Amino acid sequence: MSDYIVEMKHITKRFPGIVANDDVSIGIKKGEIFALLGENGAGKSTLMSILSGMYEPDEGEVYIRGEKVQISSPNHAAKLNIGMVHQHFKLVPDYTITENIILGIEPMKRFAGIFPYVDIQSANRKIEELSKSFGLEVDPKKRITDLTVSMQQRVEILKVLYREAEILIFDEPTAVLTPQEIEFLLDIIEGLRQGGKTIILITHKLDEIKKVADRCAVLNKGKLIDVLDVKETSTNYMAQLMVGREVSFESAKTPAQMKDEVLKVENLTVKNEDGFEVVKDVSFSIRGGEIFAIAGVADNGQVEIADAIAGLTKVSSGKILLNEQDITDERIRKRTEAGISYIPEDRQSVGLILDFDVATNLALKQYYKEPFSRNGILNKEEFDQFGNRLIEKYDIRSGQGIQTQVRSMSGGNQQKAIIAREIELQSPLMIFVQPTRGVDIGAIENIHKMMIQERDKGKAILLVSLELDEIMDVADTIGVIYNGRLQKVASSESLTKNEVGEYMMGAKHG
Amino acid sequence: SNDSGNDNGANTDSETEKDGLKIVIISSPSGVDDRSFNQNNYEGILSFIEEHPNATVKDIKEPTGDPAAGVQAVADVVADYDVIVTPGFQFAGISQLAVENPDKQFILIDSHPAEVDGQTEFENVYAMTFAEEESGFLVGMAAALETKTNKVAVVNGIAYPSNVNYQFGFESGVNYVNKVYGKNVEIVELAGYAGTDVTGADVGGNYAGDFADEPTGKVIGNALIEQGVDTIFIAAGGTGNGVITAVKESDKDVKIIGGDVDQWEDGVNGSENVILTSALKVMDLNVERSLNAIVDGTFEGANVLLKADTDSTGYVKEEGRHQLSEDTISKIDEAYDLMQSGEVEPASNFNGHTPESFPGL
Amino acid sequence: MDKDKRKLNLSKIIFKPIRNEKWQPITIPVVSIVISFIAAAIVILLIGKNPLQAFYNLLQGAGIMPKPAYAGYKSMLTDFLSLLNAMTPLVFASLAVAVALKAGLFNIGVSGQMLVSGFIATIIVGYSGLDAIIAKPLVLVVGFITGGLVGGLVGWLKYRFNINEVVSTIMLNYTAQYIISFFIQMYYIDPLSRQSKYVSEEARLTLVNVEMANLKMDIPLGFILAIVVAILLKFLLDRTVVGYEIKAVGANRKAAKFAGINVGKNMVLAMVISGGLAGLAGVTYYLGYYASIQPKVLSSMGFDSIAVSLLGNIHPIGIIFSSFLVSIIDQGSTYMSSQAGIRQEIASVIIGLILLFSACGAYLKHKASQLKEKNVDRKERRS
Amino acid sequence: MMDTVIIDGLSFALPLFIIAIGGIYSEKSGITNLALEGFQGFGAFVGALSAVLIAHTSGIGVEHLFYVALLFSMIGGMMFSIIHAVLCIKFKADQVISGVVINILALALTTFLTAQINVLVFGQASDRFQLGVSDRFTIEFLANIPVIGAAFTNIYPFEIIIVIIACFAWYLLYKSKFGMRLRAAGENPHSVDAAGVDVSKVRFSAVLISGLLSGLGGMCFAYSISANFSSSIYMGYGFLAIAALIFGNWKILPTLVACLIFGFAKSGGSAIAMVMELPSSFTDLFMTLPYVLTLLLLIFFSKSNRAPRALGEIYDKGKR
Ligand SMILES: Nc1ncnc2c1ncn2[C@@H]1O[C@H](COP(=O)(O)OP(=O)(O)OP(=O)(O)O)[C@@H](O)[C@H]1O
Ligand SMILES: Nc1ncnc2c1ncn2[C@@H]1O[C@H](COP(=O)(O)OP(=O)(O)OP(=O)(O)O)[C@@H](O)[C@H]1O
Ligand SMILES: [Mg+2]
Ligand SMILES: [Mg+2]
Repeated sequence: MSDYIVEMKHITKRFPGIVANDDVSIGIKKGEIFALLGENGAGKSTLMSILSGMYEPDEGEVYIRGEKVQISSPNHAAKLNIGMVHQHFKLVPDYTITENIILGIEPMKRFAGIFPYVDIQSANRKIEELSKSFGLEVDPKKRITDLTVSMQQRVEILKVLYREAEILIFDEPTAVLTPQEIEFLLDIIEGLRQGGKTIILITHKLDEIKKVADRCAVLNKGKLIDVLDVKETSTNYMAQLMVGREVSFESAKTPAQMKDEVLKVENLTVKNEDGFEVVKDVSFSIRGGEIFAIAGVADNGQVEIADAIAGLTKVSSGKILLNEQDITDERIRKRTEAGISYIPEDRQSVGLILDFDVATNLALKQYYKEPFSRNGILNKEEFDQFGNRLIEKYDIRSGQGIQTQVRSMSGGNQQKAIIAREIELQSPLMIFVQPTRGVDIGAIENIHKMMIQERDKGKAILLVSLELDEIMDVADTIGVIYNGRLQKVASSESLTKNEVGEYMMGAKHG
Repeated sequence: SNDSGNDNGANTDSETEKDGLKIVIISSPSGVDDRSFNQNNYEGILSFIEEHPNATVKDIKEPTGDPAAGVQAVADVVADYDVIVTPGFQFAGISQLAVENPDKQFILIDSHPAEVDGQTEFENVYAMTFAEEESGFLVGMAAALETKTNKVAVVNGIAYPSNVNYQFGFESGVNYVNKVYGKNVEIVELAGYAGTDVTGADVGGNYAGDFADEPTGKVIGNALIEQGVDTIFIAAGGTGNGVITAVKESDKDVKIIGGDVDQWEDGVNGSENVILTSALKVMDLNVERSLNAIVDGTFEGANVLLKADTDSTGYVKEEGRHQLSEDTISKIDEAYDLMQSGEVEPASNFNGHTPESFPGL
Repeated sequence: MDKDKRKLNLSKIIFKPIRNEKWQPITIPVVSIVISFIAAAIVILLIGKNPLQAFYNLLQGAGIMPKPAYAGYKSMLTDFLSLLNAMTPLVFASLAVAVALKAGLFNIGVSGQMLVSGFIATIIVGYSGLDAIIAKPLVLVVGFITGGLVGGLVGWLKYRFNINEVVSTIMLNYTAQYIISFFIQMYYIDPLSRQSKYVSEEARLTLVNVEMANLKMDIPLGFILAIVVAILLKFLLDRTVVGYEIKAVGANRKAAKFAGINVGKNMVLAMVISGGLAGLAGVTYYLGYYASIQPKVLSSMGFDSIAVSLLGNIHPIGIIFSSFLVSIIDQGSTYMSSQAGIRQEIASVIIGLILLFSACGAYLKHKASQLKEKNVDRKERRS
Repeated sequence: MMDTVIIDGLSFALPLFIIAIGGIYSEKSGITNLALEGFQGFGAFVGALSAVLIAHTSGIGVEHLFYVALLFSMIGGMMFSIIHAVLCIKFKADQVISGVVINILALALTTFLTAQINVLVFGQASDRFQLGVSDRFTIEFLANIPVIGAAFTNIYPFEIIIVIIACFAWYLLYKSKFGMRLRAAGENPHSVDAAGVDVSKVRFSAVLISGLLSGLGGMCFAYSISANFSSSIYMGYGFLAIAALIFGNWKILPTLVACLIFGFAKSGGSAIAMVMELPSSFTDLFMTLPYVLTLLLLIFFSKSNRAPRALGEIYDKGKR
């Protein structure tokens, strides 16, 4: 028994309208990498939040190193050497890396022997050392707002390491990373384990589990299905267990039937708030029935291209034509009506109004049109019917149907709601930015299917993704971006994954 | 301090004796403990009750200071009392209620009742106003006689008639001293604070433009002190407190003359006091008089202007509450007699005289 | 153990009525009000008076309960009408706060907007000598437009220059107060009342001293309008495209922009509506309840309405009820002061307490749901 | 003339500044604070009451109790701010409503208690507590410098105290670990929570500090304006302080600038009125100077203003 460093027994946790964890028991051995697998909303994050002191379970017991504990706060968890790297980073945007890391355990010094002050200098030094020793180089004096997502994640990891955690929980750490970064992170995790740490890894990606994990627990709708030995299990079986049915990994993609040009981007240049050119002289076009994917390492301007097309960012020069109509300076609403659907990267703060219910969110792009409203008066029945239809059609799971506050839905289901809404617009051009980020494989499969379906209906699709596999799977044409410039545009058959990777790193020019 | 006397709630003792008057005083937002105008009236009632222990008084504060709200407050409670005392111009509109409630008696202080259907006097309203210019005159003399720098000033709120009366009276008093006793006292007026009276005429003086703006009062006070003024008469309501503060903070020897009521307490400054004397409107006495008239059955509605002849105007010369010299007091009292007899008639806003030329100068 | 049980019982009493989520928008304020009256009763007991009598006096003074004696030409009806008269501007003002809040804006300048509209309506219509048929509607129109312009200015400053509306409204409050005071003192002063000259009867939104059945009553014409406007506003917010957009902008500006909603336009629009409603509050206040303007005084209604609006759950119909409650206390307080000998300030303390406890509505809700969960647990364990 | 503008301007700006710093503390921690007006009034009430009570019982002249009054005003402001803290943090009340209500309560309670205490304790009806005026002093060798010398002329002792406390407040907010946590709590409370720091405690302390500093500011106003406590202390300066801190982008130094602009525009307005020699009715127009000026300045300076990210949000662990 005592070879378990963490034991959770009969854990039950309820939220209004839902049992997030239902009598879950798991044990984790010291020094292993233990994976948690499950669909969106299966209860993975909740279970780990209990372990890290964010929530208290309604029922059940937790044992750490054989001792029964009631982890009442993250602080308490930290004392038990448990640290969690949250998927949604808990960072103070305006603070430097150092300030974020030392928050709560600030090293002090005295000024003139009287006034204690936070000793940033020595903390900076210590963090620089720490980051080097784990291969996580960062510049401690940089502000979080200036960091890429993967850098922010490093900060989260450093935070945990700085607190000398022995048990590290990673909640979907790879969802936001590029393939290279993922490789790198997995190496780090492996390294941590070799350094004697115990790792719990939540992820939707089976190959990652296969690659690093020793054992894997599968959750479904709050219940523990099984704990598997990863070495002896096929990814197919894991996926089946998790989704409860067979999952096909091959996208059933037929060759593209390309039609007329829908989108034409000419010499597009975009500046960010600081006046820095983030998109430089980019030109490409997408035809009906084509999936055009922009591949690239995060923050190379791909999101800005998508934003510029959708009207969320101002264009500083260049032209955007939709069905031969110049929309470069149109308002967002005009563009939507001219035929653009957009699934934004930031689903919580851009894609949804979290305090509104599902029905209202699903109508967010159409409320002002018939049949949703007539002469400025809303038709509530239409909202409800539409909402119910979409919930059904796209399998959006929520506690209280169309009346559920979106805030209380799991991230994956929030994403489904956005995709449902945007597909229903029936726009000739659909822009997907990171559509499968943080979504379980069952749902990924669905989203890909839907994208291809839409393509086959003759839609032009622009996909921005950091997942190279995804791009290779679904794209008909790939444009690789590096440093704001399109390095290469070619049909997906003509490129190998490796080549794309090289273009992405700027190592190869087209 | 809501109850006084032996009151247990006005509606409890249904059978009142003949002199067991139920009195209510309804005051403006500053309340009957404002150590000033309202309190003076309230004290009149209290001393009446001392003589007539069966009478009761209730004080009610109208919190907005708006005339319409004041009248509404009176309307809310008029049914429950015999006598309604309302100090202040806000209550001019009670005449309407007086007409509607002929069995109630109203005592209105410092204002005339508003016109109702062409009628301006009411048989159940005793409205008293005071000849502010007389009190102003007396303290103007005091200032002129006591000043060492030969610079004095008056600070007012807004140039409404009552304030202009005080101002003109004060200036008349100074001029009177200059003429009669051969002094050369200057009345200092700050440019930028001249008043415009209700007819639009420029009346000069130092008007803060507000009755409750202590900071501005202080600014004016400081400016006057800087000009060398050593005696300041304040007839400016709450704004006057700012002037007092300026004087107290100053390291110069400056004195204040209070207005409306005896402001001695306000002048305490450590072991000293900055109050020279105060100009009085004798309201307490007159309120008590009218209450007595009600008991005696001699009460009659009227709009009266009370003057020195009824001891209704004056200044503080009570031992220990002023810092005037014997000589000053006797000089003022001489003039007071002349005023009582009508020989001296200081200028007021509308009596046609000016501070530079008035009967008796 | 015993104490625990008692605690549980007590919380049962408090939380049982508010467990049904559907009714919570109503039950929670009601429970908070009950709690606050209990607290107010304790305060009154502490100063040695009888709280029941005091509350009864409040109701009497407000014309909800009969007084033992009435002055000439007065009755419970006239008292009640004057309650409605006083309540009318408060309803408008609170609606003004609510609309802005829905758009995520905090209109702290309601009293300034009231003052400006009241003043402009006074000098344009109040002194014009127009016939009642024209004057009264014109007052409303002028009031709404003026307030709307001031509100719109605030919205525009926010949108165009990112000037926080709290700051701009505070600044505008002071500016309006001084400038209008200047004009009143210079051109429109009535030396007797020391306020602006009275507006004509024709322009006044309250019919004063209407004689009927030997009573003289003040009939607030604006009251009906206030109720209608509240209902319209409810409709506007819940059932129209404009309302949808305003709420979306209030809930998440970024998402609203993404959805193609013109954020700037809607912020300005919400402030125009809010200011316009404040304008209606202004005219029903300065040309209705009163007939003139006190120079250099901002009505305290601007702040009261914030609290009233939140007490009414930022819901137009809720606001009618919360204004009613607060007006009762306001209006009844003079009579309470007279009858029970409780100082006027205590009425403010009571209002403060009510608002204080209703501010804790979210907590009650939270507690209630916690309790519910526990009950579910217990039941499940039993079965 | 210039001297008066500087002297009066400073004595107005500094109390405003210290109240605004209080506001910064509270709002930086994430708690909206409209209650500053109430805090400063209640603080001044307690300060003045303590001074008159001590004078009454000990026989010490009330004019010698200046520092006692300042001390107690801080305690009083802090005590009163507990209400806001408890409501907003423990009872998860709407912070705006709580602030507004506290202002209503402060005015009602202090007016009521002042009258009641005057009668019951001092046996004399009065609506105010009369204090002695504050000393003023001049730092001779600095006062002789042209123009700026005025800043060292006729200073109230509280101005020095405010400057010292403001420096300390700056240090505490930006250099200490408490300040670091406090600011983080207003930006992203989840980060603070995840770091094992009790968000509620941090915010609670922040609100108490705002009460303490506001109380002090209120007392200074009471001294500089009329040397007594009465309900006229509620002149809206608490709201002005809020405006100043927003103008100052929730940062201490820019807020000082905002307060100085207010102060000098206010005293400058009076000076201009005097120089222009217009009738007193026109003073009203000059009184608008600070407010109009602020609005104009904001047009140029508020582009980059940003409230603390978590300001006004009720912190709930579960919610993100
Ligand atoms: N604080 C909360 N309040 C209400 N419901 C919650 C809360 N936290 C989680 N839930 C619900 O509990 C369920 C389990 O959520 P959890 O986040 O643990 O799932 P997950 O397995 O992490 O999903 P995902 O793969 O999307 O991250 C979901 O339905 C979610 O909506
Ligand atoms: N206060 C809340 N009320 C209801 N649901 C909540 C609440 N807070 C969080 N949730 C839901 O519970 C889940 C727990 O959050 P977690 O940190 O695991 O994010 P997540 O589900 O992994 O997000 P994503 O899938 O977007 O990556 C989320 O799905 C979130 O939507
Ligand atoms: Mg999760
Ligand atoms: Mg997730």
